[in-house]
Amino acid sequence: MRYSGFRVIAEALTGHKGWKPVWRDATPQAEYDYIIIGGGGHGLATAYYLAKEFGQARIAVLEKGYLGGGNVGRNTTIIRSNYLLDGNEPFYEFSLKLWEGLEQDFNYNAMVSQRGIINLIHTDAQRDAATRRGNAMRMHGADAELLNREQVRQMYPWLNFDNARFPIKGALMQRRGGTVRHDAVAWGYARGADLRGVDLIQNCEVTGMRIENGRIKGVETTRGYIGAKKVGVAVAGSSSKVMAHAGMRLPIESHVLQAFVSEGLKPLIDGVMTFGAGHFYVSQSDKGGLVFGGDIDGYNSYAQRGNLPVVEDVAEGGMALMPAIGRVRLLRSWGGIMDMSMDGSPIIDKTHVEGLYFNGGWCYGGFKATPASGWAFAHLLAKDASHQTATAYRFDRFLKGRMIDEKGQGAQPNLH
Amino acid sequence: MAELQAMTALGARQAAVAVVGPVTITERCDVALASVAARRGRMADLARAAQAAGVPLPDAARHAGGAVYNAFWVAPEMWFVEAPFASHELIADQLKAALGDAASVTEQSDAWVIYDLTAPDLAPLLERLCNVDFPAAPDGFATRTVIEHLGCYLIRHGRGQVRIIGARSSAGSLLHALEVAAAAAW
Amino acid sequence: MIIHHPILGPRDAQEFVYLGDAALIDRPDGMTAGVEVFHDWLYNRDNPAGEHRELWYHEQGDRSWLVVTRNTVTHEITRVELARDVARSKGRSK
Amino acid sequence: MTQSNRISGGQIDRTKTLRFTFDGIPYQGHPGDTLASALLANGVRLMGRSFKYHRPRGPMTAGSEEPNALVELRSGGRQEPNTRATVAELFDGLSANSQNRWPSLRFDAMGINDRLSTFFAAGFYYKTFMWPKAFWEKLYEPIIRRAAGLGSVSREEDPDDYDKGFLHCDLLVIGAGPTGLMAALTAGRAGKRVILADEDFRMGGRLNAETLAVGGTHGADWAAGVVAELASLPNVRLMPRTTVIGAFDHGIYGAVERVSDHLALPAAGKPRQVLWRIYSHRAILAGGATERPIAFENNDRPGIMLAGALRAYANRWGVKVGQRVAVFTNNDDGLRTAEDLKAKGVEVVAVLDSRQGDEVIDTSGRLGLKSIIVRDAKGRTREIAVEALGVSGGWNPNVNVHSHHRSRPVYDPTIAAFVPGAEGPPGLMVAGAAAGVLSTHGALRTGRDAAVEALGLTGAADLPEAEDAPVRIKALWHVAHGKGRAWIDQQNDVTVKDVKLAKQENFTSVEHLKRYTTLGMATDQGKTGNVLGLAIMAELTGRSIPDTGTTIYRPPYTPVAMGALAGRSRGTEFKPFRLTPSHHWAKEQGAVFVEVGMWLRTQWVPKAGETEWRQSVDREVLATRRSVGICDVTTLGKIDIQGTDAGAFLDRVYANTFSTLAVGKCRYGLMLREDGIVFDDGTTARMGEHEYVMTTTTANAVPVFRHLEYCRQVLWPDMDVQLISTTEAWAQFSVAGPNARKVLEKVVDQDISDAAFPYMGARNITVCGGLRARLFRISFSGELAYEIAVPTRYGDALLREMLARGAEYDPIVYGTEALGVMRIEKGHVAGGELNGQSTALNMGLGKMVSKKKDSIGMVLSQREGLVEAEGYRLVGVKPVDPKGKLSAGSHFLEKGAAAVAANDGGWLTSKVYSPHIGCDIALGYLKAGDQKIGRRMRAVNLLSGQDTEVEIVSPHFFDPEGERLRG
Repeated sequence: MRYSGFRVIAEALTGHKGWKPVWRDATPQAEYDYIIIGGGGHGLATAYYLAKEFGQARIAVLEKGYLGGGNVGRNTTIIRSNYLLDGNEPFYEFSLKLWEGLEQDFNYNAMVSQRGIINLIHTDAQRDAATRRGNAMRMHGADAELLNREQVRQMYPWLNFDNARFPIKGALMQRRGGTVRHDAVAWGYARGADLRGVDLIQNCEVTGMRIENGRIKGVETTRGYIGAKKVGVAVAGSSSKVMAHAGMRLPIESHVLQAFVSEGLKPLIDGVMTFGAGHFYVSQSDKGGLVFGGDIDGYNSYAQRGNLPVVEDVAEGGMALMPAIGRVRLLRSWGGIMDMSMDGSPIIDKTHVEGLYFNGGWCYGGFKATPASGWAFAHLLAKDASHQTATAYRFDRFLKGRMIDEKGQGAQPNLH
Repeated sequence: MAELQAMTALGARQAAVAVVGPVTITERCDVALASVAARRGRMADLARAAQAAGVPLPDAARHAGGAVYNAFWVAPEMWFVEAPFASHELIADQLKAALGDAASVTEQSDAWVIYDLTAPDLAPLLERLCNVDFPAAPDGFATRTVIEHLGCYLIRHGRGQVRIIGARSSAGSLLHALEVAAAAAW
Repeated sequence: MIIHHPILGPRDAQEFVYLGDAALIDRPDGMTAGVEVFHDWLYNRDNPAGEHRELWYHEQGDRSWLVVTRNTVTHEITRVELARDVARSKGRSK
Repeated sequence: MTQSNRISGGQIDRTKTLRFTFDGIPYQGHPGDTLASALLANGVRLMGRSFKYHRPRGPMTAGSEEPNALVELRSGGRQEPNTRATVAELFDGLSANSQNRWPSLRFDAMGINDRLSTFFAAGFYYKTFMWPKAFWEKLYEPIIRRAAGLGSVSREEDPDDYDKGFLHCDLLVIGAGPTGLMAALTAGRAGKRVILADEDFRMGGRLNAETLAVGGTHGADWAAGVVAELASLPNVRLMPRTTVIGAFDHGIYGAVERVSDHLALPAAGKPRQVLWRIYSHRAILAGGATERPIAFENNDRPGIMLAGALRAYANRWGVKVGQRVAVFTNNDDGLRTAEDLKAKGVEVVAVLDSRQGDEVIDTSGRLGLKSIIVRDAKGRTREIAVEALGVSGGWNPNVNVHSHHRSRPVYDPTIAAFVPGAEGPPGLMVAGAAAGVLSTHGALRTGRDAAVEALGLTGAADLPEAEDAPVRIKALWHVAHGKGRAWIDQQNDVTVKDVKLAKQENFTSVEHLKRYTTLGMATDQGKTGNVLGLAIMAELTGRSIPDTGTTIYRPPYTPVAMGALAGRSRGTEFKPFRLTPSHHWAKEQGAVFVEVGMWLRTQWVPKAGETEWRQSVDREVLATRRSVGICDVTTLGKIDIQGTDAGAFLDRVYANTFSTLAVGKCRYGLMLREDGIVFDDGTTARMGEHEYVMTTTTANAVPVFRHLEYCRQVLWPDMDVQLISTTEAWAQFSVAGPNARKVLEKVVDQDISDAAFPYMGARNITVCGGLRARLFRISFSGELAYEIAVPTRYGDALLREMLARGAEYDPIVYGTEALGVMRIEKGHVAGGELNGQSTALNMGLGKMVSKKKDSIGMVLSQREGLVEAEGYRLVGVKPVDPKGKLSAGSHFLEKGAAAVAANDGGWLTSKVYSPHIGCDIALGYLKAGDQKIGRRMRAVNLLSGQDTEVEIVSPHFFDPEGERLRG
C-alpha cells in the first residue's frame, strides 16, 4: 500500500477502513540467509537496505521487545554531519544525504526537518576549533558556516547575551542539520523492509549463538533455534551482552544517557542549539515540547534510568543559556543505554567468527547515523567489505593506534 | 615582612563580616593552615612526634583542638593543622621542625578562605547549601562537601557555630552563596 | 546514588568521579608487556549487566580511590573497598 | 461579580475576598480556592482548548492530574504557560489567560480542526506531506508548528529566584491523606525523623474532599488535628505544597516545594520554589489514587468531569458545577458523588450506573455541557438536560513513584486497576490507595502498618474508626455506541477510534500505541487516560490487560519548572568565579578579562588612547621583549609532591625522567595518557631531596591531580608519595624580558645573578625583607624570564612593589593575549596543540618519551598508527606576503589543490599577530610537516573565504637557539 495525501483523504472519507498493518507479524522460519539481531533503527535500516539496495532475500530481523524500542525510540531526534575527523565525516555526511531523500525512498513521512543546528562558541579557543571543524566539513562536501555573535542574536535574541557567565561569541552552523520524528524512522524502515519480504520478528530474544569451526551457524532464541548464513548484530546498548554469546569482549561500556522533554509550548526555538559552556542541547519538536539533554550520568549502567544530578546539571545549562525558560516545566525524563566506545566512534566490522558481523559503539550519536549505518552494515554483510564511508570503523583501530577521537578524551568511554 | 601589605581573599585590607538575618559570617584571616601527611609506613612516628608537639591528629571526619594547634582530618593519614597566624605565619616550617621526616608538610594558609558562621541554629542555612546531615552530625564533625559547585571543608563546632573553608580564589562567590542562602532560609 | 565509603560512611555519589572497570588496577609492566597486552588491558571490557567492580574517586571528599561493587542493572552497591587495599591484595606495590 | 455557583460549606475563608481575572474579566474568590474552583464558583466552565482539535474544555479533575484546564498564569517574565487551574492557588490580583486559541477562547479559529477531524486520524501525518519534497520545511511543517504547542513563553528572563536544598530523614512519607498522616503520626510519635510531603496546600488528601467521618469527627477535621499534632513534634517536618517528583537511587528523592506560587510576588530574598533532595532511610508512598473516566461519545465537554472532582468542588470548595447534575459510574464510589451533592442541595437529575445497564452514549453543548443522551438496559435512549456530569470509571492507584525504577505495576481485577509491582525502589513501601487499598479504614491501617514495618517499631497506635467499604466495580472502559469520537486522552485528543486504527495498523504493543497515537504524552502523562487506552487495546486484540501492560513511568511525577531544577546556577552565577591575585589591581587599571575555565584572567591591560585590542597586545609584547613584562600565572596548577619515592613516582607519570634532576633545578615535563597521547605538560622543580613542585596547565590542574592520586593509590600503592595542591596558596608571576632580573633584584633578598641562579634554577627565597617566596628561572616567552611566587595574600602587594621599584625599566603587565603571542613566537605548545589527539611525536617532542623506564603511555605511544612518518608534525606558518592573514582552524592545502578532504594537509592550531616579526604567524599540525620546512602552501579558511599563501617554517620563530633566555 502506497501512502499519499490522496490516500489519506480517500481513507478519511471511507472511515479509515482500508489501512493495512504497517508490518506483518512474521513467525520465524528454520533458516535465513541473513539474520539481523536488533529491531531498532540500525537493524531495521540494515534489513531494508539489504533487501532494497543489495538485492538480498531471506532476511529476518529479531527483536527481543517491540520494533523501534531501542535508542531509535529514545533519543533527541537530531541529525547533523558536523564531525571533524576523516574517519567520521564522510560517513555522517553520507547519512545526512540519505536522510534528505529518505521519506520519498521509503514512502513514509518521518518529518525530516532541516531547520539547522548551531554549536555556540564562548571562547576564542572554541572558535578556532569550530573553524577547524567547519573547514573539515566543507572539504568533505558538507555545509558549514561560522556565525558571529550578532548573527546568533538575530536568530535567538532572547538567549543570555547580556548577563552570561560565559558570553556567546558566535556559533558554528550547519543549516542542513535538523531533527527527524524518531519513531517514524523505525516504522518507515520496518514497513519498507516488510514490503520487501523481510521477516520482522518481535518478542524474540537471542539467547545464544551456534558457532562451529569458527563459523556462525545460527542463533538460539526465546522462540527457538534459527539458522543463518550470516548474522549481523545491531543492538547498541546491549552489544556486550549479545557479543558475549560469541565469546567476545568489546571496547565498549554501557552507560545511561538521560534526555528530557518539556510541556508543549508555542514555537520558541526553530532549530537545534548546543550550549558550548555547559552540558546542554535543545530543539523544539513539532508538537511544541523542548527536547533537550546533556551529559551521560557517567557510570556503567544497564538500568535505563538516571539520577538527579545530571537532571540538575542539564537544567543549569538550560537556564544559563535561556533565562526565559525558568517557568517552562520539564515534563518527562528518560534514560537509554549507550554503547560508549573507547574513542567515541562506532564500529562496523567483521569479527573473528566467520559470518558474524558487528555494528555498535554508537555512543550517543547513533540516531543521526541510522541510514548510513544500515547502508554500510548491509554493504558489509552483502559484500564482505566495508562501505567506502565506514572503512575506519574497525575493531583493530585501537590495537593499531588509529583512534577516531573527536573529543580527544582517550580510552575513557564516559568522557566521550 | 612588613614591607608588603596583605590583602584578604575578598580583595580588602580588613576581614569581612556579613550579617544576614540571624547569621553572622566572619572572614578569618588570622588562621594559619598547613597540611600534614604521614610518610609511607611512618604513622606511628608521626603520631609520637605530633603528640610531643601538641598537634592533635583526630580520627577520620573529625576536628580536634589543642593548646596551640587544632587539626582536622582530610584524607587517610593526612590532616590540616590550624594555628594562630600571628604566631605561625611560618606554620609549615614550624611543623616540619616538630615532625621531622615522618611527615610531608605543606603550607596551605593562603590556599583558602575561612568563614566562621554563627547563629542560634545553622541547620536552616546549611540544608540549603550542602548535603551534610548537619542536625545529626556531632560537634567536632569535619568533612569536605560541595557548596554551589565549590569544594569546601565544613567543620561543626556547634549547632550554631560552623567553619567553612573554601578555595581562596572563589572567596567572593562562596560568600555570595552563603549570603543569598541565609536570606532565603529565614 | 550513595556510596558507603569504608572510612566516611554514606556519601553522595555526586562527590565522586567515575573511572571504570576495576580491572584497570591490573596494569601490565611497561618494561615487559608489549602493545597487545596493553591494548587488551586498556581497551577491552567485560561490561557486565550485573555485578561490576569499578573505580570511583572521592574528589569532593577525602581523595580516596575506591573499588565499588555495584550492580549495573539495579545500581545496588554491595561492597566498597579502598582501591589501595585492593591493589595491594593483587600484589601491586611500587 | 457574583459567585453564582458558590454553595455552602467548604474549606475556604469566606471572610476574605480575593480578586482575580481570567482573559481580562474580573472575578472574585476566597482564600482556599484554586483558580479552577473560583472560576467554577463564578459559573465559568470553559477554561481551555485541546491540543489537536482545539475542542472547548473545562476542568476534568480537581487535582494535579488535570489534562484540560491549562492556562497562562501571570505575565511578562513571570508568564507561566500550561498551568493547571485545578492546582493554581488563588491569590489577590491573580491574572490568568487562556491559551492555544485564537482569537478568543470562545471562538477559536483552529476549532476548524475539529470539523475536519476525520482527516486528522492518528498518525495521518506519517502518510502524507511528502511531496513536493521541499514543501515539508517550507510549508507543511511551519503550519503544523504554529498550530501546535500549548502555552507560550514570554522570552523575558524569569525574575524570580530558585533554591536547592538537602534534607535527611528516617522516613519520608509521600502524600498527606489518611494513609500518609497515619504513617507520619506513627513514626513521629516514635521519635523518628519524619518528612511528610504533600503536593496540595492543605494536607488531608481526599479527606478534605469527602464527607467521611474519621474517629467520629469529620475527616477533614481529623486531618487538621493530626497535622497540628505533627506540627508540634520537633522531629517531624511538614512540607505542604511539596511534590515528590521522583525516586532515585539509594533512597534519594527529589521534591519541589512551591514556596511563593500562592503569593503575588515572592517575599524579599525568598525563592519562588525550592528543589529538595531528600535522603531517606525509608519511604512510604501514600500518594493516593486517581479517578479515571469512561470513554463515550463527546465525553469531553466543559461540565463533564470526574465524579470525585465534582464531589471535591462541592465539599472542599463549596462549588456546584451546574444547576442540574448527573452522575455516570461503574462503581460504588461514583454513587457517593450523587449523595454528597444531594446533601448539598444540588439537583441530581440522574444517576446512571453501568452495572444496572445505564450508560451515557452522547452529549451536547458546544462550549459547555447542555445535555446527555442516556441508554438503559433495555436499549431505550433519552436526553437529559444537565450542566454537569460526574463520571467514575474507578480509581487508579498512583503507582508512579514506585515505578520510577522501572518496576511494572500488576493488574488487580478486584479493583480493576494496576497496583504497585513487587520490585520497587529499595526502601520504598506503598500504602493506602496507592497500594490499591481504597477504603478510609484501609488507608489508616496500611499507613500505620507501613510505618511500623519500615522503621521496625514495636507496638502500634490504635486506629480511629472509619468506613471500610469494599470496592464494588464492574470494569467499563468505553461505551460501545455509534460512530462519534469518545475521548481517552483529552489533552492530546486521542479517541477510541485512534486506538482502533492503531490496532488495525498493527501498532498493538502498548509502546507502539502510545507513540503512534500520542496517548499519554500530554502534560498529564496519561494519569487519567492511559489505563483506558491499554484496556481498550486489550479488548481489541483479545489479550488480557496484564498481558497488554503499561508504558514506563518516568520522573517527574508532575511537571517541574526548569528554574527549580537549576536553582541559583544561572546568569553570571552559572558557575563560581575564580579570581587571580592580581585581579583587583587589574580591575583598577581597566583591564579586560577573559574566562579561562572558572578563572577570570587578565586578557590585556589597555592604556589611555588605545582603541583597538591589538594596540594593547602589541605594546605589551614589544615592551616585554624590549625591557620587561609581568604576567599573573597563578592559574597554572601547582602540586606539591613529597616522599622518599617522589622522584621514582615522577619517572612513572612523566614520559621523561625526573629522578635525576638536581635539587634546586627544574625541568620541562611531558605527561602522557595511557593511550600514548599527550595529557599535559609543565615545569616541575626539585625543591629538596624528597620534595618536588609540579606545574600543570590551567585547564588540567584538577584532572592531573586526580590522575596522580590514581597512580599513587591504585597503580603503585606502596610508593612513599604525598600529594597536595598548592595552586591557590601561591600568587605566581612571570617576569620576562631582558630586564627581568633587574626588576627582580629590586625585590628579591638573595643573589640571583646568572651565576648564582642559572637557567632552570628553582629556589626558596625571600622578598622585600624576609617574606618567604619561591623563584623559578623558566621561560614561556623565550625571554630571560622567571616565575616568582609569594603567599597569595601578598600577591597584589608584590605586583605593585615590582612595578614601583622597577619603574626605571618601565615594566608593564601583560595578559593572556600577549602571553599567547610570545609563546607562539617561541613555538611552545598550549591549548590548541594539547588537544587530546596529539602525541609527543606530533609536537616534535618524540625524543622526550624515554623507553628506558616504564611510564604511563610509553608502550601504547609506539603503536603503528601513532609513529607514522607521514603523521602530523608541529610546524610554524608565515604568510608569504607579510600582509597576508591567517586564521586558526584554517587547513593546509598545496598550491593549486582543490579544497577537498583528499588534499587536506592539516590545520593551523593557533594564530597570532607577531609585532616582533611584523605579520600573522601560526602554529599548525601538518602531515609530514618536519619534511616540509621551507615549502610554500596555502592556509585556507573556507568559512571566511580566506586563502593565504604561506611558508612552512620551524615552530621556533623567535630566538631559536635560546640565547635570550639563558642571558
